Amino acid sequence: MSRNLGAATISGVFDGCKSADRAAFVAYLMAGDPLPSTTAALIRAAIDGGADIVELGFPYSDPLADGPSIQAAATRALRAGTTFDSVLQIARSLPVPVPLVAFSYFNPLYVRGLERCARDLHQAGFAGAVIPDLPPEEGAEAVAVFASAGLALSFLVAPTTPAKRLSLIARVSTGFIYVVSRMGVTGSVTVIDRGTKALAQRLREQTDKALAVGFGISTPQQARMVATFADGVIVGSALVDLIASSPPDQALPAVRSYCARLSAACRRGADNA
Amino acid sequence: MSRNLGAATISGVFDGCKSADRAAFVAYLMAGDPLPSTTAALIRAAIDGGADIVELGFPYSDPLADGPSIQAAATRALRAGTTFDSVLQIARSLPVPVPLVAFSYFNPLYVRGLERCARDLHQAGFAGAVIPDLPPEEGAEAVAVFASAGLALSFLVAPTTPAKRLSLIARVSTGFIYVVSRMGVTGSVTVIDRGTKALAQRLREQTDKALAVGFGISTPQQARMVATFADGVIVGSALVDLIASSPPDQALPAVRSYCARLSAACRRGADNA
Amino acid sequence: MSDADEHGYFGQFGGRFVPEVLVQPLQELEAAMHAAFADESFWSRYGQLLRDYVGRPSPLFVADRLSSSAGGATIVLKREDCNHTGAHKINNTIGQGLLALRMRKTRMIAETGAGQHGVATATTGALLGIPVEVYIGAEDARRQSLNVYLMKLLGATVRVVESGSRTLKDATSEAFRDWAASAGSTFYCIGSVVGAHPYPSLVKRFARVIGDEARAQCQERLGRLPDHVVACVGGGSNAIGIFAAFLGDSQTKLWGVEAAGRGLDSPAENAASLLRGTIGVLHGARTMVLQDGGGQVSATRSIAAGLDYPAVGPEHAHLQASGRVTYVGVDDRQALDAFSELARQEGIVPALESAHAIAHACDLARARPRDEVILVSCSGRGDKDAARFALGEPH
Amino acid sequence: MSDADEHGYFGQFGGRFVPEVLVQPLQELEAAMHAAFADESFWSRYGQLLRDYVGRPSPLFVADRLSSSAGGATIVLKREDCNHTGAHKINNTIGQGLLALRMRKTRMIAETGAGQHGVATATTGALLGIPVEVYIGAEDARRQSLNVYLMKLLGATVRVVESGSRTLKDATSEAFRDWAASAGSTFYCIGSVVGAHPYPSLVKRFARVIGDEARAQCQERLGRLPDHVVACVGGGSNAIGIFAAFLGDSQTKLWGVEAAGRGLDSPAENAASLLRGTIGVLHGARTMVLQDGGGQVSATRSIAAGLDYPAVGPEHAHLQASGRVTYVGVDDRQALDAFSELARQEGIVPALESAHAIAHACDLARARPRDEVILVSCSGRGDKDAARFALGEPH
Ligand SMILES: Cc1ncc(COP(=O)(O)O)c(C=O)c1O
Ligand SMILES: Cc1ncc(COP(=O)(O)O)c(C=O)c1O
Repeated sequence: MSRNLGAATISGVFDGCKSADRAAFVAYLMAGDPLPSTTAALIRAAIDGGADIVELGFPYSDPLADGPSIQAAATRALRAGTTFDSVLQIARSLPVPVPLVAFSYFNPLYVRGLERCARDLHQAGFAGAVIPDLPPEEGAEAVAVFASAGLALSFLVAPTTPAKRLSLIARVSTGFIYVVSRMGVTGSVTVIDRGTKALAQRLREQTDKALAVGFGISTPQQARMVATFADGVIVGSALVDLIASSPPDQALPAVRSYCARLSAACRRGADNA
Repeated sequence: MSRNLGAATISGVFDGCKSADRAAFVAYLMAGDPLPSTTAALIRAAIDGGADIVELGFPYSDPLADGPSIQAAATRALRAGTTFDSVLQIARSLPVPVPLVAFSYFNPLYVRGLERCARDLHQAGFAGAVIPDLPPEEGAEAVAVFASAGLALSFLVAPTTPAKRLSLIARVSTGFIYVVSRMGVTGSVTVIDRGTKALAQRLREQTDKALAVGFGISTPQQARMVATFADGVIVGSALVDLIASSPPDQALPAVRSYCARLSAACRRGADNA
Repeated sequence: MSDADEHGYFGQFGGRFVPEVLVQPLQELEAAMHAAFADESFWSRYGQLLRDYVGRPSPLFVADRLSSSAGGATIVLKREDCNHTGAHKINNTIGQGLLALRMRKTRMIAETGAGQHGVATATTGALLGIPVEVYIGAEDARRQSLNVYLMKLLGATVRVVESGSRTLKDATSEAFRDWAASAGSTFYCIGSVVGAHPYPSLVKRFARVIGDEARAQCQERLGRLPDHVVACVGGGSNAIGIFAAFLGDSQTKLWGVEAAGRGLDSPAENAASLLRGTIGVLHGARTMVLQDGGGQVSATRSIAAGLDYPAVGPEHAHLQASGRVTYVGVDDRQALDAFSELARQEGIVPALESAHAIAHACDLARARPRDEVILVSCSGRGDKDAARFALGEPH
Repeated sequence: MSDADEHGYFGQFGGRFVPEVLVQPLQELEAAMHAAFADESFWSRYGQLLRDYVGRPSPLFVADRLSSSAGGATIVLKREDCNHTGAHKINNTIGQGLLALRMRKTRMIAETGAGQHGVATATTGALLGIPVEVYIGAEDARRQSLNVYLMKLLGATVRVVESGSRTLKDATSEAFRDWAASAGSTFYCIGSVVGAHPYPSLVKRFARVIGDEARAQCQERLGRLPDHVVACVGGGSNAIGIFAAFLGDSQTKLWGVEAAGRGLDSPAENAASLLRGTIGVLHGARTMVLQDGGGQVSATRSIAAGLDYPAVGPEHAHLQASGRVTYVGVDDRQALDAFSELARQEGIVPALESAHAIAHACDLARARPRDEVILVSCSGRGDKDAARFALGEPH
């Protein structure tokens, strides 16, 4: 594990946040949405706003785990001609290295070949990956391949995940564990499921790895609440919607200021009650 | 039989024609077509043209034995408000008595009551009736009722009528026997069926009653041919079509001259070969 | 039992009131019918096709949810809707088709209203290799465009009738006219227990498989006979077919359901020949006819094209007169409600014709205890009607 | 035999590639499936509904006229078109519906393409009293308006999917998304032998009544097994259902027919996943997928909406790899020809899906002697397609 540079990078970010008494803020962006050429600047805006980690979505034709916002973003990105290679190109084009996590469905990885993918992601500067439709039972090969390429591979846990599988997932995940905050697909909700905290606590009994909570978080209030019990707060659909609804020339400042508010909400100090 | 005045009247006409070496010309008209008020004049025109007998059709909603010409005429007559009573009225309104034969489907007679019908027809001046959908097997009551009202009742024979039924029909018919010249329904044809002559001859072996041939005859040539072996020539659809296609003010002369040509064709002398 | 006498009469109803040209063809048909009925090989071929082609026996289904929702007696459906082509009509057309082959006829004609009999005849013609022509009123052709398409697809020639009211009665007249001219080579495959003798007896014989099966199934599955048997009545073939097996069971009450259209008391807006007709003669038989005082046949109306006919098979007129069967009316609205109700409660979309019977069965069930059994002839499926409504026809 | 291993693999195909939220629901389903399969009372209720409601056994019909017209071997049809709702799909939905009841689920969801599975699920929901929601692509909803109407009539809620290619694949994704959020109360009734383990095994178990019956019928009626078995392959359920009984009969050749659309060599204009796809993962299973080099799933096209799917059940991928089944393509034109040919020769209007199998059977028959027997799965009736064409859709 110590040889996994990507996992170390990601753990380092979570450790740093912990020391600062805050949760890490993970911003999800769809690569290529609206255009491959706009993504790098949006990533920078998120980082400027305070994102600790950027999860970069690889657009896919059949995103089973995503709600309408991210589905639509993927459709826009694919229509704009975004490919696996163009996402790699975006990552490589970032001026300074930022902690990047690839978010891709399994099929594009499988078809490209897992070894080749791991190598390419690593070379493009990714620290790790999330594959939302790959449960650990099907993930043995991916675990091995990504580890030996020096990439973290985070699996997901869900409210329904039974205890036995919680420990399996805790064991095989590297970098962080993705805690799905509710049954269903990505997309903003008004209330974060009350069970999420209990789920994180159950998981905490099994592992010291970082726990990042996602699916449905869109407001600073929600982020603040989640930050009280999780190591990381992941925001995706809300950010994707914000980009889609902003006039082109206002997307960057909008992303920056939205991320700043979310990042601030991740602080746990008394000033943030 | 001698007490059946209607049958005697009709036989008288056929006898008279026979003496004159001609076939009787029977003209069929649809009562009430196009209007109840025009029918009397059309009957007079047919008689003026030389019709020896007029068959007057009672319009019926479902004329199973009729082709499109007479169906359409019935529809026009019914739309114009023609009823059983108005046909009786037309018959009564004729200034001089002419040999009239009622042509009606069974249902209107049945619903009105056979006894009442026979009485009414007789009083209106009809000499007899043809009921195209009443075979003799179902006709026992009608035979008795019409006979006692002094009305002839003519049954039909068809090319398919087996020998046994030919003699039955010959026996029960009064006035004349209606020889259907072909399989099918009323309507003009280009060629009169070759079997018709043989059918008339088979029938002739069974009876001395007058044989009138109908269904399909429309030209003087056809009438001339039929006149060589039959006692009467019945023309219906062609006359109905002529009325339907004539401008209102020309229907009467058209009917008169058409009947004159047909009547002339019924002569059998050497002058008519 | 109430079979026709040798002249084709059921009591005072029936007979053979046809133009002379049709007498000999009807006699020929009658003789061929008797010969076929006495021939075991005819029935074995018929039975084989009913099993391997039509899919008989049709199921007997205890409609538990419908019964509960009606709130009373147990409703049991005889599922003629499961037959190939979707209605009971095929039992008849296959029988007549085999008879046509025996008689060496080279062409079949038929009339149709809802199109179900037309489709069944076209189907039978394709199966047996006999060219088919189907007469359909222009008004019905418009309402039943799916069935018109199917008939053509099955290779039949469709003749659209523009005369009269342009519905079933006119199509029937036109078929008789065709037959008058073609009987030597042509078999007229009539679609119900109507017309001149021997048609009501012929069609009945092929329809009674419905009742024979249902009676045996009731005994086997329920261990008893039904207390009530309910069927819709257009010409009356599915009703005669199911009633036939129960006529001798005096404890079993029989119900025929006529189309009350927009109301039994709206003249020319219903098709209830038995309830609102008078004795007359139509299409060769003395029977109950919707007609005016002058014997002109009335216009009719029902949402169910297959019931939209101004007369009824003569045996029904007799069963009404004798009191053995009780006839009632169900109107368009009630039939539509039953159509949706059966769909929602049991997942069975009935033909609108059959929905008339369902509606009455639910009415009967309401007032009666759960251990009474009401057997209903579900004479056909409603895809043809759904197709109309899916196209936006109001209902 | 080729049942799935304990991880849901048929050889290298199958598995369970799903978001974590769906793992537990699939495990729960798998456990319930095994329990139900081991419970005699489950099978007795299932068998009773298949008999009394669906109308099974479906007939086995020797298509003499079609065989003669094809000019060769004897074509025999397994008549799933005679089932209630008109296709083989109901065998599966009733099985899954009973399982949903056992699992005390209070809602069923389904995806549909042609609408046949949606109608079958809506029907089952009505029968068993389970509320149903059906996902259908907007493009398919337009093409299959009759079935959309029927689903609503049957009480189901129809959810029109506007995402992606707006066809079956997107409706399936949407159903999975619904289930991810609702699995506690909701049973996802999938329509073919596709999806994550245990669905391919579950659906197969309910589909195999087709082959079990057909094999017994062949032996009883023909005194022998068929030389060939032919079925169309969309997701592959009717094909697996009929093949299952014959996999062990090594003399019997098995043929799966894919939709070649406008041609096997026109990319995105066919739906031949086995013939033109590559290995991928879609809807939870590793199988053959029509996709581009980057793993994006391709658009597909077939005149038969029920075959218009870019993947195929994993067991078919395995049967192709093992060589036990030969897969071929039939294009739109050939399917349409077979659609009319079967209608005209036998009076049976097949679903366009089934017409693909008929077309290949006729091809096979042509070159072979009369005493060879070709058994074809006639998986459904064509009324839904006739309704489209009757409305004037070009074909
Ligand atoms: C399904 C169905 N039921 C009933 C009828 C009425 O006919 P009958 O009264 O002869 O059974 C029809 C006629 O088309 C029909 O299609
Ligand atoms: C009649 C019919 N046959 C075949 C299919 C294809 O499905 P499968 O390959 O699962 O049998 C469908 C799908 O809707 C169908 O409706």
